[in-house]
This record gives sequence, structure tokens and C-alpha cells, in this order.
Amino acid sequence: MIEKLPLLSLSIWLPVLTGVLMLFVTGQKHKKTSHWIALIGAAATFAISLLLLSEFDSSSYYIQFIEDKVWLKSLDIHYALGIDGFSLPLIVLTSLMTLIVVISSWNNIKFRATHYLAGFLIMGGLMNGVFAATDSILFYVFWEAMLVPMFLIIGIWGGANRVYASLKFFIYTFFGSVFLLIALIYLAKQADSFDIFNMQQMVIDLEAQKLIFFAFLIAFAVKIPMWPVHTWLPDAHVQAPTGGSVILAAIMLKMGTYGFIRFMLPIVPDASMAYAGMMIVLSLIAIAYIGFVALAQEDMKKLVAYSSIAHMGFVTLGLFISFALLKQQQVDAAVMGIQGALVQTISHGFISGALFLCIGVLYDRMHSRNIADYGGVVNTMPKFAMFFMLFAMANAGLPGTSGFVGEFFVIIASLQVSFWIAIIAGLTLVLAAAYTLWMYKRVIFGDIANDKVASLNDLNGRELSVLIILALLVLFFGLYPSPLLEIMQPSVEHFIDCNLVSKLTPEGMCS
Amino acid sequence: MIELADYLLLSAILFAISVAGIIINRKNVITLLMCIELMLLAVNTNFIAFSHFLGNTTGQIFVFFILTVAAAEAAIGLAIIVVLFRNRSTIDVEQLNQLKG
Amino acid sequence: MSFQVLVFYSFAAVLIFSALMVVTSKHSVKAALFLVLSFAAASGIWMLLEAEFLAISLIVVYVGAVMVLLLFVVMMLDVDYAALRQGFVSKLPVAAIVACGFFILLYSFINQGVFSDDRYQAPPPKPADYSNVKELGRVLYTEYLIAFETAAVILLVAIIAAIALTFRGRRSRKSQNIQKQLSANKQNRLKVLDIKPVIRQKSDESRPEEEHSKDSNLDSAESEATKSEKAESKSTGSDSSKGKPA
Amino acid sequence: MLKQLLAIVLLPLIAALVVGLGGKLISRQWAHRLTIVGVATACILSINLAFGFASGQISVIEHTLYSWAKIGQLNLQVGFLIDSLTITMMVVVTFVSLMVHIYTIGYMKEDPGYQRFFAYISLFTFAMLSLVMSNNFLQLFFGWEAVGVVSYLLIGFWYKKPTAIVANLKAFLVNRVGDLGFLLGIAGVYMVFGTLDYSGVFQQVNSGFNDLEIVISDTAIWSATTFICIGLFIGAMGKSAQVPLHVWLPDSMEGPTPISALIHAATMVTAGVFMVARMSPLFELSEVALNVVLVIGATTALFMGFLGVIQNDIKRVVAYSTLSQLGYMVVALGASAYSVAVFHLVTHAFFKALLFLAAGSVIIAMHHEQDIRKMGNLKKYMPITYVTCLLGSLALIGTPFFSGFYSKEAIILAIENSQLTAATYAYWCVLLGVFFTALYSFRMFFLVFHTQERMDEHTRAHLKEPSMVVWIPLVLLAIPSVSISWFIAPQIISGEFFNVAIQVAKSHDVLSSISEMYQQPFALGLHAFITLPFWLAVSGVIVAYIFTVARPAWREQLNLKLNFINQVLRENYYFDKLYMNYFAAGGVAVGNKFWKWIDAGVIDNWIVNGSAKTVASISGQLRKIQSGYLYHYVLVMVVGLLAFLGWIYWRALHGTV
Repeated sequence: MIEKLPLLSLSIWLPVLTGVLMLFVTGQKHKKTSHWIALIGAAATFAISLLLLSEFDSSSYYIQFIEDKVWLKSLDIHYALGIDGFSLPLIVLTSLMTLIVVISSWNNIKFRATHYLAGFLIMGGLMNGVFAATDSILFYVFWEAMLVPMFLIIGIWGGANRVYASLKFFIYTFFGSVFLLIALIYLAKQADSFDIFNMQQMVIDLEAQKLIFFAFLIAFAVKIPMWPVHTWLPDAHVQAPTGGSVILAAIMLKMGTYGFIRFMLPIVPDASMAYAGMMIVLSLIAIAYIGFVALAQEDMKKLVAYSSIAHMGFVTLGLFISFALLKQQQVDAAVMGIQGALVQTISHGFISGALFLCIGVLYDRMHSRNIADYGGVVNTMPKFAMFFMLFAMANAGLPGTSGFVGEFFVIIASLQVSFWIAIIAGLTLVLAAAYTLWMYKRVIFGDIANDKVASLNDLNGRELSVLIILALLVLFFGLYPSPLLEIMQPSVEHFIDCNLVSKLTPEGMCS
Repeated sequence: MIELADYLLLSAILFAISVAGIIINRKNVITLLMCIELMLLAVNTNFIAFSHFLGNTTGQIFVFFILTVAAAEAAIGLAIIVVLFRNRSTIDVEQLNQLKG
Repeated sequence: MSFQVLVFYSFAAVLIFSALMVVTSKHSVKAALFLVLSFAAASGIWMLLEAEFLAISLIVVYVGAVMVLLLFVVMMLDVDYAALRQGFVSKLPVAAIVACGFFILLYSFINQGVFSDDRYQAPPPKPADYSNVKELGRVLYTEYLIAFETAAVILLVAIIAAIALTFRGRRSRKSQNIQKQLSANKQNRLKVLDIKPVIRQKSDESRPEEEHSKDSNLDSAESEATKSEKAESKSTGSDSSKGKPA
Repeated sequence: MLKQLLAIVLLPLIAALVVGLGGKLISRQWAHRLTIVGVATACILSINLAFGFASGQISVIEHTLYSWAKIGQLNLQVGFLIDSLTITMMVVVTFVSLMVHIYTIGYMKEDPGYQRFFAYISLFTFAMLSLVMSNNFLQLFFGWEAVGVVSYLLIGFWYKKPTAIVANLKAFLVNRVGDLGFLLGIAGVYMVFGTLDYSGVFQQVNSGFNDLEIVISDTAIWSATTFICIGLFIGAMGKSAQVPLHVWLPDSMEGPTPISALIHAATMVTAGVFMVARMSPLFELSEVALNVVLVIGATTALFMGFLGVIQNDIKRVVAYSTLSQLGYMVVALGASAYSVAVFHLVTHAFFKALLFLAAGSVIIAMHHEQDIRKMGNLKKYMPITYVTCLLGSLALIGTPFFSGFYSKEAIILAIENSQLTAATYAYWCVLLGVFFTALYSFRMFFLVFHTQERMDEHTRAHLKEPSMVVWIPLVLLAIPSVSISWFIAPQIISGEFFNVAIQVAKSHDVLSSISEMYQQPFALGLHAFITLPFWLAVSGVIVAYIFTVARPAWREQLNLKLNFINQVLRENYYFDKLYMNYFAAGGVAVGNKFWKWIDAGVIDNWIVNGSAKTVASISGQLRKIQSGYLYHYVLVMVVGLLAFLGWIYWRALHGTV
């Protein structure tokens, strides 16, 4: 019964349709109704993603839940969906975070709350589409379409400087995507198909690979974001409403990683190999340099945004260090690097999402993101302080939290390549702790700083439930990451065996 | 006999005159409209001359349509001038620079 | 020099002369009349080219309709045409250069010999029973039917558009004049009355009272003014009696 | 057996979670009842196990709980490795923790964060146990960081105190620097051995393996084992507060006294020592690493001892004493006398916890006054504290027959026998250290318990021995402080007890020659009266006596005479200044510059907004062409047409068409 349902399509279109439906249920009178519709829609989507999780055969690397319909016949573009071990966790993460955002923005949004929630549902569906699409044009459509709700969410419900931030966000990411489209069209002409997996099994000479590499790089590096194309992120985060920040950090950045894994590395492995050094250096800059920058921030959201960039640096480092490791024939370590990158991707979703929610909790009460406006919050919000501590520690990569797992793998893998890469990557241990805990100290600890802090109320049930869910996940994957790794393991091994082999000649390619 | 070239030359002269007219009468919209009519006349003459010398009626068909469109254009152009004058009390082109970038 | 040549050159001379007059004449009415002349001359030349139908329609359509319309407009509008001729002389050289440039260019094209006599033989004269109208009509209603209908629609649109543009509506209609609303400014909505205080001789008893009255005067003026402004800006709905200064 | 082990680890955790998350549901009584029951059970079970080891019934227990992650050949598991070394630590940890739990009932009586405190120390016990009971590097690192976090939370327990929340941040960050080295060490282990299990690693060490080379720079190519050892030792330096990563420990005294006793004296800070002892097979491979260990340890032992002499805060005196004693342990590690290091760790845990708790008792009595200049003659008011503190101090300075004597003597003898390059330096450091240990210990002791009373009237009026829950732990700790060595010294020194857990290369064996002496502890004690260390200690006590009791005025004069040295010592050799002003402030400043100049300046202002501005300015210029005048457009059009025609004509002339 379940197998016959088009689960992937449902996970995409159910939230989108719910969102569209909500656009018609407007007005103050129907506010409650629309909230409930949003909640049910998001919960149903999450349930579908859980169904996917339970039905997924994690022992194989095959693409599963395949759906394939011809979409544009003349161009041979298909509506083709399917997931493997890379995309499944991301879909579950997306559905979960959408649900969490819906719950967490239950009462906070006063202005056109219905449309706000509808935006998140539509975005959630479209992001699921990004992760599920196996046709490159379909992927591109979702990839671009998803920008629109986010653009609106930042631009309408954002902070004081929201128009600048939303434009910057949109133009930055859109600029990158144009190159993606060009590369995809070129590849489709070569492969005579828009199917991503056909593109992955195709001989491309090195010169072309290099050009495609840079086209992909511009598109995906902006999303991740890598240094030096990261400056949209702090602005977008600072201006975005809480829910926007959560989705932005938890999911949207992951699309860059996903792009790397789905497109860049398998399609142009030789160019990636050739430029692995450059990518490693950029990742290290993101880790160390951004760590210092985060240290100097006065705005909580900006600080967490910069820390996101630093943490995403680990993802790119893990992906590209594997090339250096493969060169040295250290397959195990390469697997470790990629697994580390993937775990970091997922765990960063939880942690940064949770941190932004925490900041949102404070912002709802104090209407300030400035660290200097706070101090001694623990006196009035002890429960909140506890959760914030957990997430701050997770952000600092404490063992036992999910934040540690990815960093641990990546650092261990990178020492196999070079001492210096490992030590610079390891600097995050000190830097992340420094900026996160320093912020924590200034915001949470100390005597009550002002009257506003004195009148704060502790978490309410809704906020508490959301934070508990995230806290449990952060701890679970910190103490027992094995389930997550097992889902991805076959895909990663297949990825290394088949996708990262040279595409200059047909030999060695898996058919 | 009169050659094709003669007709063409005539229309060339007519065209050159109307171009000059557009440039020197740069302030008066009505004269500008008239110069455009003259230009069309030159073009039409060309068409008809070719049609005659090639023995093909298509040129005349063209002229027919040009005439139609020119008539429509004149009607609307004049209407615009009237409205313009009503609003701005002038038809001086020099004062019609609202589209300045 | 046959008759045809004579006709051609004379019509050509008239055409060029009248065209020059259109361009250079001081008054638009004059220019329009010379335009009529030039159309007439052109129609003669078209006759020579055996395009009788078009020649006739040129006269009918242009001279009869368009030019009359033009004259109407020129005469209706109260325009100082002399003022519009400013810069006539100063632009003359530019105009001459451009016109000469065009002419020389076109002349050298035509003089290439491409259009010479031996290439384009003048066709023999059509027989007397030849009907240019029939010929045109045959093509127009078969091959160019759609274009023809389109042209008709264009004309219809032009008629309607011209009416729509110029029609001002019935006098009695109460319509919103957006331009007037937009161009309204503070000055013509609100008149600040500068009420001079009445200055009397200094006397200790009357002074405070005086000041008081002055203040109240100003106050009331001001409050009335703001009230009226508010009332105005609230648009027509609000009752006007409140807004008017008492 | 597994159930027992799980109970030992998990009972404190469960108690901590219940008390910590229960919030107001758990009353104060239940908070300490629950946690104490948890820790007491763990303690009893540990001691029970320890008897098994002592009697030789059990030698090694290894048990895997679950697979944490599996990547390729690498199987990362969570499990237990219990051997004699582990069980020693477990007993020490649970016992001291139990004492501290009991003591806390009295010490934190009036604190609003009572439940939270119990939750924290119980959680700490869990973390520390999981550290010592681990059977692999990953879990070790987990425990390593977890104790760091709990320590962070506890130092900042009084979060309203500005100094406390600076101190805890500092402690965490300094520890993190050490952890960076530790993590790299672990990465090195994986690189060389391909596994992170102790058993797998040690098996390969014994059966031979390929040592790799790690390229630091073109000229510096290290052997991987040296790299691993130094990396791990940097971790130990952080946790065990060795120079130059020692700065956090004195500041950590901002936390409540019980945790100073538990974490910053007895257990967590000795984790580094434990870890190096645990890694003895690896460290034996690298002479370089051992020399480094030796130098660092010796430097810490002596120079931190100097600092103890000038402190006026009672807890800080004990803290610097702890630093110095940790230095002693590390010296022993460097000399390959791992078992001696652990021996000193054990004795030190008891007497230092005792000293801290005694100091805490004094602090309670003095109404949270910690300055020893404001105390004096407390023996009159607090006899139990006085006696126990005296016993602790005597143990600390190595008075014959006290537990500290045996361990310290063993360290000095071991280093005397060591053949390493740095051994001579280390020997003189530890020897001089003995004098200073006696000096600062008894300076504090005399100033607090003897001399005239300097406290104010109000405090004096309320001076009395604190309640029973406070002094019972003192007494209970005083017993092992005095006597523990009598029972364990022979087995430990002879290597019998740790024969499975600790491996020493033949060439580094410094203990075999002294194990004979240790078979008769009593005779060794008598013999000590004619050795140099004893007389150094005695002279230290005498000097302390002269300067505090007999001729207090001399102290002032000496201070003036040695102004420069005094200044350097007061500034903690300028370490704090260096770290705060250059590393911390410098880091923030660098971040600020990066942000303002590169991020905001170059990238955002020039590249991102710059390109937008360029487009805007170009189009700003271009739009001036759009004059709005019809005749301009006409002219351009006509001229354009002309040019176009001319171009066609020109092409026609040149025959290209």
C-alpha cells in the first residue's frame, strides 16, 4: 500500500499545496484555522518523510522511490524523483525543520501570519524537491523556485534593513545559479539527457571539466557559503525573521553541500581533484578567518551566522580532503572525510537552527539582538539558559553532541594529508568555544543587566517543546551517530568507488 | 523616355528635403508631422515606380497599406497634439522633455 | 521630348518646389496648403506610372481628409507659430549637410547603373481597357485579405482612439480630476491669515486682556486651519461645516 | 560484572539528570539524598571491584557497550576497560566525590543553587568515570571534554560574580587549546595504528608497527609516535594545568570550594596524569616526548611552588600547591615512573582534597572571607579543622610516615635514577620544590591557625567549628592522607599492581632499584631522616615559622628587598597579561580588523556593493543621453540611418556583398 504511494511527490506537493491553500484563508478571523492547517500540513509532511525513512533500504546505494514522468517531451526533460543515502537525511531534516518553524512561529508573527506560514510550507516542499529531483532541470527549477519564498520572507517579515538584505540574498544566489544553468545545459547536450546520473557517467575532457567546475563552484559556493562569497549570509540572517534564519541556516546552506555531492564531485572529479588544494585553502580560510570574525561580532545573529560559515567550512574541507586522501590511496580516511562532511551538514542543521530559535526566543521578548543589551538572562530564564548552553556547547563541538562528530572525522581525516590542515581546522576547537561561550557569558551569565532582562519570562510550553526536540536530536546523534552514518555509508562507498574515479577515460567507470 | 532612375531621384530629393525639414522645424510638431507625410510620399513614389517598371502590383499593395496606416497615424497624431495642447497650452517640442532620463 | 517627359518634369518641379515650401514656410497653414499641392503633384506622377487607383486615393484620402483635418487642427490651436520657428536659421546648415548627405548617397546608389534603362525597360503602355482598380482588387481580396482586414481594423482603432483621446465628456459629468488633485498644494488649500494684533496705547489694566485676546485669536485661527486641512485631506466624504472657519 | 560497571557509571548520571532536570520538584533534601546514594553506591561497587584486583582475582575487564560509528575498517565503540590503573582512579574519584557530596550539604547550605550544584557534581562524577573507564581514545576524549564542561559550569556556578564567569571561560578556552593537541594526537593514533581502541593500539605497539613521518615543515619531520605523544601530552598539559597552560587553575578558585577540592585538586586535573600513564606504551616509544614531559613537569613543580609563597588567598595557596604537585606527578611520568605518578596522584588526591575542604571549612567559619591576612589563631576556635589541616599539610610536605612522603620520595628517587637528558634539571627542580612546598604550606598554616587574631569583631564572634557534615569528610579524608601509602606503596612501587596497565621499556626502568626499599615502609620512613629532601622540608617549615610567627616584620622587609621578584611572582610571570592582552584581546582585535577591513571593507564594500555602484554610475552617465527632446532623437536616428546607408554603400563599393 505504502509502496504504491508516490511518497516523494507527496513530500513535495503536499506542503506546497497546503501553503497555496492557506493563501486563500486569510483575515484575522481565520488566523487560528490557518495556523492549524499549517501545522497539519507540516506534520503530515514530516510523517511522510518518516515513512520514507522507514521504507528506505539503507543497505543499498541505489536510488529509491523512483518516480519518472515525461515533463517536457520536446526537450526530453523529465519529472524524475528519487533519493539515496545522501538526500534522505536532508529531506527528513527539511520536513522536521519546517514543522519546527511552524510550531515556533505560532504567535510571534503579527503581520499576515498566514502568509508567513504559507511561505514556509511552500519553501519546505520546494526544498524537498531540490533534494529529491534526479532530473537536472527539475532540480534547477526547484533550486530557483525556493528562493522566492525566502526572498519574500526576508523582505516582508525581516528587520529594519530587510530590503537590502533580501536583495543581496537574492542577487547573490541568483548570480550563482545562472552559471549552474549554463553548465547543466552544456552537460545535457553532451550526455543527451537531463538525467543527473547519466551526467555522472560521462567522459569529459579536462578543459571542459575545469570550466564546468567553476560554473558549479560559483553556484554552490554561494549557497554554502564559502569564503569569499559569504557576505550575504550575515546580512540575510540578521534581517530575516527567526523562522527564516532557522530554515536558511538549517536547510538552505545544505543545498550547497548537496550540490557538491550530487553534481560537482561526481561529474567533474578530475577538475575537483585538480582544484582540491584551492578548495581546501578556501575551507581553511572559512574555518579560521571566519572564526576570528565571529569573535568580533556584537550582534548575536551575526555571530551565529558567521559561526555557520565556519562550520560549513568543515563540510567543504571534508569533501575535498577526500580527494587528497584518494591520491594517497587512503580510502578509509576518504570515506571518513566525506562522512564527516555529511554528518556535519545534518548536525549543523539542528544546531544552528536551534541557536537561531534560541536567539528568536530572546528577540521576541527583548526586541534586540545586541549582545550588549543582555546580561544575566539566566537569573530570569534558567530553563532557557540550560538549552542555550547545550546548543552553545554543541556549536563549540563538544563530544557527546552532534556538533562534534563531523568535526572529529574531518580533523582526523585531514591529519592524514597534512599536519597544517589538521591544526588550522583544529583551531575551531578554540575559536568556536571562544566566540560561542563568550557570547553566552555576556548574554546569559552575570547579574541582571537592566530592567528589561529583569522582566523576562522563561520559556513557554511551545518553545520548550521545540527546543526539547532539537536538544534530544543533538544529543542522540552525538552519542550515537551510527544510524545516520549507516544510512549514508553505502552511498558514500559507491560515491568513492564509482563517482570519484577519473572521468577522462571511460575505463573505471561504473555503468 | 523617363527612366526608373529619374523617379528614384525625384523621391530621393523629396526625402532629403523632408529630412532637412524635420531638422530645421524642430519645434513645431505639426510641421514635423507634415514632413513625415512627405517622407512617406517619397517612399510611396519609389514603390509605385518599382511596381511599374517590374510589372508587379505588389508595390502598389504596399502603398495602399502605407496610405492606410499613414492616415491612421495622422488621425491619432493630431488627436495627441490636440490633447497635448489642451494640457500644456503649447506644442513646442522643446518643452516636451518629460522623458528625460 | 515627349509629352510624358514634359509632364514628368513639370510635376516634379512643382512637387519639389511645394515640398521646399512645406519645409520652409513660416506659417503652418501655408505649409499645409503647400503640402496639399505637393500631394497633387505626386498624384500626377503616379498617374504617369499607371497607378491610377492610388493616385486618386491619394487625392481623396490625403487632400480630402487628412489635410482638412490638419488644417482644422492648425487653425483650431491658438499657437504662436512664429515662436516655433526659433533656431530655424541656426539649424539650417546642419539640415543642409544632412539632406545633402542623404541625397548624395542616394544619388550615388541610383547612379550605379543598377537601375539604368537597359536593365529596367519601361513596360509598354497598358491597353485602354486595363483596369488598375480591378487588378489591385483582385490581389487585395485574395492574397492580402488578412492584411487588408487588419488595415481596416487599424483604421477603426485609429478612429476610436482619436475620439477617445480628444473627447472630454459631457459637461455635466462629475468626474475626478486626478491631475488637479495631484497638483494641489498647501498654499491653495490652506490660507494662513496673518492677523495683525491691534496695537493700543500701553495701559496696565488692559494689557493682559489684550494679550489673551491675541493669543486666542491666533489659536483659533491655527486650530481652524488645521481642522480644515484635515477635513480636506479626508476627501469629500467628511462634512464640510466643521472645516470651515467660523 | 557489566551491570556493576554500568551501575558505577550511570548511577551518578541518573541522579544528576533527575536532580538537574527535576527543578523545583526535587527538594533540597532529596537532591542530596539522591546524588549521595548514587555516588555512594558507585563508590562501594568500585571498592568492591578494587578488592578483586588487589587479591588478583581479576586482572582486566574489557567490555564493549555499543558501536558509536563504523567507517570502513574503523570501528568506534563505546566500552569499558577496567584494569588496576582504572580501578585505582575509580576508587579515588568515587571516594573523593562522595566526601565532597557530603561536605557540600554543609558548605552550600544557604545557596539558592543547591540542587543545581548537586546535579553538577554528580554529573562530573559520571564524566570523570567515563573518562577513566574508557577503552578507547574517542570515549576518553568524550570524558575529557565532559569533565571540562562540568568544570566550566562549576567554576561559573556563582554566575553573578563577574570574576567567576571570566574564570570559567578562561578555564574552558585554555583547556580547549590543550584539547586541540589531544585531538591531533588522537588523529595521529588513527593515522599510525588505524584504530582508536587501546587494546588494538597497544597490541601493535608490542608486536611492531610502521612508524610514519609527519611533516611539520621542510626541516622538521617528526616521527609519528613522537607527534602522538606530544599531542596527547599537550592535552594533558591543559587538563593538568602544566606551564604554560596552567593559568586557568588559580582562577578556577572562583568556584565553590567543594568543587575546588573535587575537580581542581583530586580528580579532573589529574586526568592528564592518568592519561599519560594509560598511554605508557606509547610514551615509552618516544624519548623526545619523555624529555618534554620531564621539562614541563619540573618547571611547573618548581615555579608554581614559588608562586604559592606569595599568595594571600587561602584557596589560591592550595591551588598553586596543586599546580606544583601536578608538576611532581608529571616529572614522574617523564621519568617513566608511571606507577609512581599514579601513586602520587592517589595520595595527593586525598591530602589535597583534605586541604581544600579544610580551607573551605575555614572559609565557612570566616563567613566567606578568604584572605589569610585577615585570619589567625583559628586553632582556638576550630580544633578539628586545625588537626586535619595539619595532617594534610604534613602529608603534603612529605613528612616521613605520612602518605605523601612515600610518593614524593619515590618521585625524587626515580628521577635520580633516570637517564634522560633533562633528568638533571628535573632533579634539582623537584628537590628545591620540596623546600618551597614546605614553605608555602606552613606559611599558610601558621598564618591561618597561629599568630594573632586579625579578623574583625563580628566574624570573631561567630567563629566556630562548622557542622558535622563538614568535618566528617575532613576526618574521613585525613585517614587515607596519613595512612594510605602504608598499604599500597609496596605493591605499586614493585610494579606488581600495575603490571598489566603500565608498560615501561627496560632502559627506562627507574623503579626496580628502589622497589626493595619500599618493601618495608617503616624502615624507609626512618631512613628518611638522614636524607636531603627531609631536611629541605624541615628548613622550609622553619623559614615559614620565622617569617610568620617569630618575626613577622621580616616579611615586609624581604618584600621590599625583593621587589622585582615579588612583582614578577604577583603577576604570575606575566602569563595572564600575555594571554589576556595579546591572545584574547589580540584575537578579538584581529577578528574585528578582518571583519571591518576584509569582510565589510573589501568584499562587501568594494566587490559586492562596488559592482552595483559601478553599474549604477555607468547608467547614471548613460541616461544623460536620454535628453527627452524629440529632435535629438530624430537627429541621432537620421545620422544613424545615414551612417548605416553609408556603410552598406561602402561595403558594396568594396565588393564584399
